[in-house]
Amino acid sequence: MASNLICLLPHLDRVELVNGDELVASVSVPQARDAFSSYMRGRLAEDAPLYVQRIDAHCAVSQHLAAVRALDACYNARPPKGAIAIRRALAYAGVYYHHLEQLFFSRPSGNGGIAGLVRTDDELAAHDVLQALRRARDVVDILGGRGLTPERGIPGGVSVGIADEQLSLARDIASDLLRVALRSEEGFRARGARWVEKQDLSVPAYSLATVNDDGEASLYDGTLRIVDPKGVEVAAGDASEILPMMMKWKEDVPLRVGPLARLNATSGASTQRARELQKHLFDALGASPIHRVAAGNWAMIIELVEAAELLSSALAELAAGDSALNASLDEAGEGVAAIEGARGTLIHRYLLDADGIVQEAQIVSPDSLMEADVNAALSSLITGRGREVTDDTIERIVSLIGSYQPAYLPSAPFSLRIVGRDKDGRVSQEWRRP
Amino acid sequence: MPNNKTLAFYAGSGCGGCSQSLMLSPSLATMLDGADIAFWATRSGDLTEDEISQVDDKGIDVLMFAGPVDGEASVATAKLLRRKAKRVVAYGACAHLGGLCGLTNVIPGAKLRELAEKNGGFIRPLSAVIDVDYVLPGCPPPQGMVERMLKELFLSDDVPDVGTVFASSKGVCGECDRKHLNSPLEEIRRFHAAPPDPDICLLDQGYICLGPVTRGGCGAVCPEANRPCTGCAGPVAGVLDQGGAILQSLASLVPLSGDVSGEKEHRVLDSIQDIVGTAYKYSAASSLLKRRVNDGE
Amino acid sequence: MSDNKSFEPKIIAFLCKWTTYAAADLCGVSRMPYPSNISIIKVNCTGEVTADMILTAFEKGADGILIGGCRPGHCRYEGGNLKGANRVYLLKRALKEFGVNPERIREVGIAGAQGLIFQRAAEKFTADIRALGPSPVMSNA
Amino acid sequence: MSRIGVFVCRCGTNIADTVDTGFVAKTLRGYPGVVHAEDYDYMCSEIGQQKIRDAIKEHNLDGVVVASCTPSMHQETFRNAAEEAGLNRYRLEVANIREQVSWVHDDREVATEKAIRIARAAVEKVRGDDDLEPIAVDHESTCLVVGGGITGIQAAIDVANSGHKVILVEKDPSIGGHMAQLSVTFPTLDCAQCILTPRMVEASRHPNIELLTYSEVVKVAGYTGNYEVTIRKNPTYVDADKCNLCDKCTEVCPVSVKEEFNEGLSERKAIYLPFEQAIPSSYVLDEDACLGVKPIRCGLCEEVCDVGAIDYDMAPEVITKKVGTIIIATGYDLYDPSHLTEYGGGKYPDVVTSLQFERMVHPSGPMKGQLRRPSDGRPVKSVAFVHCAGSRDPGRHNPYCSRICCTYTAKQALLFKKGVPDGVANVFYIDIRTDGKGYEEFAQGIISSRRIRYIRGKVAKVVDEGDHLTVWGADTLSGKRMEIDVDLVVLAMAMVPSEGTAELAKTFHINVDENGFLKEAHPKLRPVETTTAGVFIAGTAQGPKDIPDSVAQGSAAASKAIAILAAEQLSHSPEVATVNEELCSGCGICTSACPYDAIKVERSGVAVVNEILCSGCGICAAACPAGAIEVKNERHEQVEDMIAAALGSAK
Repeated sequence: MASNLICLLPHLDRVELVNGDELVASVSVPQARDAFSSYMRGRLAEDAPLYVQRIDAHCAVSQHLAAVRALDACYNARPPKGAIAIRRALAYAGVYYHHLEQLFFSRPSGNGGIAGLVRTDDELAAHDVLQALRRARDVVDILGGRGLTPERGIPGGVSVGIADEQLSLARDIASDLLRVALRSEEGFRARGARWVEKQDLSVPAYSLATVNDDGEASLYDGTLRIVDPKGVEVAAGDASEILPMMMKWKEDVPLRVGPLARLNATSGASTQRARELQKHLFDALGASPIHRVAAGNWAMIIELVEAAELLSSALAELAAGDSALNASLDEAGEGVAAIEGARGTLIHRYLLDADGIVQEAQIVSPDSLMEADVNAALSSLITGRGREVTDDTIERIVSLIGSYQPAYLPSAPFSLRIVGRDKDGRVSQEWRRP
Repeated sequence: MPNNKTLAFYAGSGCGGCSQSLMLSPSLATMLDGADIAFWATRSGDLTEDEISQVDDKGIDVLMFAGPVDGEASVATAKLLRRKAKRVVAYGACAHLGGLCGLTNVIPGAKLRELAEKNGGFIRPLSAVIDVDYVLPGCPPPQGMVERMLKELFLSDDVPDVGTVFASSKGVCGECDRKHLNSPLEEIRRFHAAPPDPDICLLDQGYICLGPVTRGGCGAVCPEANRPCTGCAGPVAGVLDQGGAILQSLASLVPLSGDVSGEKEHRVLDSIQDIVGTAYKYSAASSLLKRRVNDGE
Repeated sequence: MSDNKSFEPKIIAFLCKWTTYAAADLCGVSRMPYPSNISIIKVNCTGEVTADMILTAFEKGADGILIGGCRPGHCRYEGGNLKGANRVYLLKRALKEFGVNPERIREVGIAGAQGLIFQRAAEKFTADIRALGPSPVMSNA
Repeated sequence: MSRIGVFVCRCGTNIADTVDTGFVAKTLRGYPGVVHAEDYDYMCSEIGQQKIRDAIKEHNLDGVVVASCTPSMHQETFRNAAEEAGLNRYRLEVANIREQVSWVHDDREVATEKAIRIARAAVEKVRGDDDLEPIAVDHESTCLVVGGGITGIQAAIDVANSGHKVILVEKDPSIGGHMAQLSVTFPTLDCAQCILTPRMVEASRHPNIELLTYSEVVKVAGYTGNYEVTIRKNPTYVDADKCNLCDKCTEVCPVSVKEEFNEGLSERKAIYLPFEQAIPSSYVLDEDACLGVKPIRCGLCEEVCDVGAIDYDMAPEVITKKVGTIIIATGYDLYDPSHLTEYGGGKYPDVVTSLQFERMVHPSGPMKGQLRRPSDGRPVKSVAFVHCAGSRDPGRHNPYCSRICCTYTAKQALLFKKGVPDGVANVFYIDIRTDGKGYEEFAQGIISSRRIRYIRGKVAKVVDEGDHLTVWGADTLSGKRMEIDVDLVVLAMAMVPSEGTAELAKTFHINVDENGFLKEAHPKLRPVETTTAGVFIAGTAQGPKDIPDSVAQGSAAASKAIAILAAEQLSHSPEVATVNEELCSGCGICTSACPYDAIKVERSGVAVVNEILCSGCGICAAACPAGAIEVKNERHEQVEDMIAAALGSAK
C-alpha cells in the first residue's frame, strides 16, 4: 500500500476470485489500521473538514459536512438556523454535483470518461450536462466558498454568510439544474430502465438511511434508520448510537447504503417530483424494499431530481444578511455525526483534546458499510455461473460492481483488481477493470 | 484556433479533484477540438505500463501529470511517461508539492510511515523524480489557473517558457481585498471563538494565514470565504521553503517585549499549534527537509 | 549512530559582522585556535538569517549551524538579534517535527572583544555536534 | 559567464605557513567563473595592489576575490585599487583566510582545504555582485536641540557658532535646567547662577538660535539630514515681549501652588515668574492652577496688567520644522523620594532631597540661605546626609551609581558647617566615589578636616519624633549600631532619566538602556551617537554625570552634528534593501520588522525602501514571506550558493 491519502479511507481494493482450487469471490475493503487517525492526530480540529474533502474529492461536500457536523458534536454546539440553512443547501448541491458527475462522466463504460463523452451525440447533449456540472460546481462555490472543495463549514456554524447577489445567482442556477435533472431522468427512463429490468441479480439486504421527522429521506440530518430485507425497522437512533452497532454488523450482515437504501429505509423522497418519479421505479420493479442490485442507478437519478428540488427550496428559504451564523462552543470532546453522503451514509467521529486538537479520528465510509452486501452479491453471481471463470464472468463482476456504482468504482481512484490465486496463495491471474 | 497537439492526462493516484478541475474548465471543449488524446487516465488502473510503452517516445506534446509520486512503481511510471512526452505539466498540489499526502512523510512512528517505507516510497513531488516543464498549482487547481494553462499551452501560438508556473509569482495577499492594518501578532486565534472579521486581514486578527507565502492566482478564494489561506498553491517564486517562510514571518510579527529573555514572545510562538500541519500542509514533501528523519530524537 | 571518531562535523556559522564575527577575528589575532569544522558566513545581523538559509545549510550537508550575534539587548539594529532569535525559536519547533534535533542549531551572543568566549563556544558546539553524529538530512534526497 | 580573478595573499608567512596559498590559487583557477588566480606575498602592498589593477585590465575581470586578512583590515584598500582599474568597488570581496583560517588552524592540509572553501564562497558572492554607487543625499542645515539645560545650551551655542541654525526646544517656561537651582558647584564652589546665566543669555540672543520654551517635540519623521519635527508650543497666556516684570499680577492672583523651582519648599501663584534670571524673562500663567482662562473665571491679572501682556486667548500652537540633525539633552529627574519609605521620603517634611537642600542653602532660595526646618521653621543644628538614596540598590531601587552624590554631599556638608559653624553634620556613606578632576582632593579635604562626621554604613530607618528625627543606622567600621537625633535628613537622591524619556526615545526612534537612560551607539567609541544616524544624545539623559562631563558631551554632540550639517551632501552605503516588485504582494510584514521605518507599502501595492533611511541590516529580508526583499549584493541566491560552497557541496 502506498502512502497515498486515499488509503486513509476504507475503500474497495480488489476482488479475490480464486483461492486455490476453490472458486470464491470476495471484495476487500482494507484500511491501514488507524491510518486516518494517525494522519489526523495533532491536527487542528477546524482543519479536519479541509483535509477530508481532499482525501475524497468526488464526495468533497459530503466529507466536509460530515466532518463539520461531527465537530459540532465534539463542541456540543447547536448551529443557528441560518448556518444550518447554508449547510443544507450546500449538502444538496454536493449530492447533485456528485450524482451528475457519476452518472455521466465516471461510468465504467466508454473509454474512461470525459474524452469519449464530449464526442457522444447523446440526445442530452454532452455540452448541456457539462455545463450543468459546471454550474453545480458554481453553486458549491457560492455556498461552500470554494468550488469542488468547500471552506465555509466551521465548528458551530459557518465562517461567513452569503452575499445577496451571490445568493440570487445560486437561485437562478438551481432552477436550471432542476431542468437538467428532469431531462436526465426522462432520458434514463427511456433507455436505462430497460437495462435495469434486465439485470435480474437481486440480493436481499438490510438498508440504512437517514430519515426526517416524517420518516422521509433526509440528505443532511435526522435519525438513522435500519430496516431488514422485508422493510421492517430494526433500529433507529442517532449516529453515536448506531455507530457501535455498525462496527459489529458490517463484517457479516449485508447492509446497503446509498440511493437505493434511501429508498428502502424511508417512506420515500421528501420532495414531490421525486416521489412521483419513484412510482415509476416501483411500477417496474415492485414495491419497496427493492433488492435488485442494478436499481441503484435508477434510484440515483431520481435522487438527482430530489437534490435539485431540495436545493431550490433551500435557497429560497435562505435569507441573505443573516448574521447569526455561529453557535458558542463548549469544551472540546468526542463527537460523532452521520450524513447522507452522495454515495451513502457517511459517519465521522473525532476525539479532541481541550485545545481542539485531534486525538482520534475515524471515518466509516459507505464502502466499508457495504462490504458484506457486495460479497453476498458476488457470491450469488459466482454460484449462479457454475464457478467457471471466463471473460464473461469478469465482465459480470465488473458490471455488478458498477451497479453498486454510488458507492464503488468511480470514486475510488484505485483500479479494481480482480485476483486469482494458486494453491499457495500466490497471485496466478489478475484482471483489471477496463 | 484548433488545437493540433497530442495530449494526455495521467492521474497516478490522488483524490480525483484534479481531473474534475480540468473537466470543469470552460475552455476544455475548445482545447479538445482537434486535439489527439493519447490517453486520459484518471487513475493508475486505467492504464498499464505496456499501454504507455506503446506510445512513441516524445509522441505526446503535453502530458498533464496529477497526483503524488509515492513509491518505486510510481517513479518508474513517471520516468516512462517523461520519455513519452515533450512537455510535462505537474498538475495540482500533489504533483507540484507532494500535497496533503506529503504530511505522511512527517508523521512520527505511524503505521503509515512503516507502510510507506516498506514500499520504498515517501511522497515526492514530481519534480524530484523527473524534469518538470510547467506547474499548475492548487488543490485542486482553481479555475482561473486551469484556464490560463489551457490557453497558454493549447490555444496560443507561443509556447510558454519552460519553468512557467500558471499562477501569480506574488502572494495571495496581492489579490485579497481585506484591509491590512499591520497589527502586531500578540495572540494566535483559531476558529474556537467567533469567526474573524471578514473585512480585516486575517493575520492582523491573529489567524494564521499562508496568503503571504503562497502563490496567488486563485483570487484569494479562501480569505474571501473568511478562512485563512492554507497554502495549496505552494511557495511564492522568491522562497524555497514555504513553511519556513511563513514561520519566519510569523515570528517577525510578534512584537519585541523589551524583555531580552524573549519569554513573552515565546508564549505567543508556543501557542501556534500543529506547526507542520499549518505551515507545511501541502508542501512537506517539497520542503528543504523533505521528510522526517531519525536524528536520535 | 555512526562512528563518531572518524566523523568530522560540517558546521556553518552565520556571524554578525559587528560582534561575533569580530570575536572570531580576535581569536585569530590572539592565535586562539578553534575547530576547523566551522565555516563562517558573515551577515549584517543575525536578524538577517532566513529560514531558507538555515534549511539550505542543512540540505547542503551542514551537521550544525551556529548563529552568533550581539548579546541580547545590544543589537545595533534595535533588537534584530532578538527578532532573529524568535524566528529560530519557531523554526526549531518545525525541525523537531521533521525529526531533526533542534540542538543542531545553537545561538550565541558574543561581543567583539570576547575572543575567548567565541573560542569556547566553537569548541563546545563542535564537540556537541560530533556527539550528535552526522545530520541525517542530506541523505534524505 | 563571470570573469573573476582570485588573489591569494601569503601575508609573508602569516598565511603561507599554514595554508598552501599556491595550491589554493591553483585549485581556484579550476572553479567555474574564475579566469585568473595567483598568490603573492603581500596583496596589500603597492605591488600587490598593482597586480589586482593589472589583472582587472588584462583579463577584463568583472569580479575580484582577495583571499587575505579580515575584510575590516584591507577591504577598502583593495576596493580602492579595483576602482582605480575601472572595476566597480562593490564587485570586490575579501575571503578571510588569515584571522579565520591560518591563525586559528595548524594542520596545513585542513587549513588549505578550508581556505579553498572560503575562497570559493567569496567567488559565489562576487558572481552575484552588481555594480553599486553610493547614494548622495541633500540635507537640511539646521540642528534641533531638545532640552535647555546646561548640556543643551552648550550644544546649541557650539552649533550656532559654527554658522548653522539651531532650534532649541525646552519644555519648561525657562531654559537653565537643574543647574539654575544649584547653590554653588563643586569643587570650585563658584556660584552656579553666575556661570550659567551668561550662557543662558548667549543662547537667547544668538542670531542663529531660535528658542522655543514651554514647547515639546511631538513627532519626528524623516532620516538623517532630513528630519521633519513637529513641535507643540504650549500657551503661556503672557506676551513675553510686552511683559515688563512689574509683578502686579502675582500680587492679585488668588491661587497658590508649590513652586517647582524651589522644589516645593515655597509657593508661587498661578501666574508667576519661573525664577529671577529666567529666560525668556516673562511671567507665565499656569493653566492647570489658574481658576480658569476658558471661560475666564477670575481675570484679576488681566485687570492689573498695565501693558496688556495677558492674553487669555492664547492656544497651543503646533509647528513643523525641517532639521538635519538632532541633539537630545533632556537631562534627569531625581528619583521619587517617596519610594524610600524607610527614610520617610516624601512623607516627613524634614527629610529633604539633595536638590531641596540646594535651594535651602541658596542665598536667594526660599530661606534666604538661613537653614530652617521645613516643618516648624526652627534653625537646623544637626543634619544627617544619606548617600546612595535609591542608587546602588539593585533589588529595590536603581542598580547604578549616580556618580555625583558623594562629591555634592561633601559640598553640602561643608556649606552647612559654613552656615552653622556649631552644627553637627553626619554623613552616612557606603564608600566615597569622587572621580572627577579635583574632586578627590576637594572631598578628602572636607572629610579629613574632621569637622564633619563620616559614618560608613547604611541608614536603616528614619523616625520622625516631632521635634527631631532619629536616624537608625550602623557603623560598619566599628560594627556599632547607631542611633542619632538630628534636625534634618538630606537624601542624596539617585538621578533617573527625566520624566517622559521612554516616550521621547520612541518619538526619536532611539533606544533606552536597562535603566531607562538614552542609549548610545557604542558605550566607548560612540558615546554621543545613537543607532539612528543624525540623532545624538548628551548629558544626563544618557546617564548620571556632572556638569563638566555634560558640557563636554554637549560639545561632542555638537561637533558630530556639525560634521553632518557642514557636509555638502551626505553619502550613504548602497548596500541597502531592495524590493523585487515581481514578488512583493504588499503584505506589509516587512514594515513592522524595520527598525528605522525605512520600508513602506505604497499605494501601488508593493513595498518601497527609502534607501537613505535603510541601514542594510536585512531584518526585513528575513521577515519577508515572499523572498521579495533582498539586501543588494547579498541576495538570497548568492547567500545560498555561498553556503553550498562553504560546505564543499555542489550547488
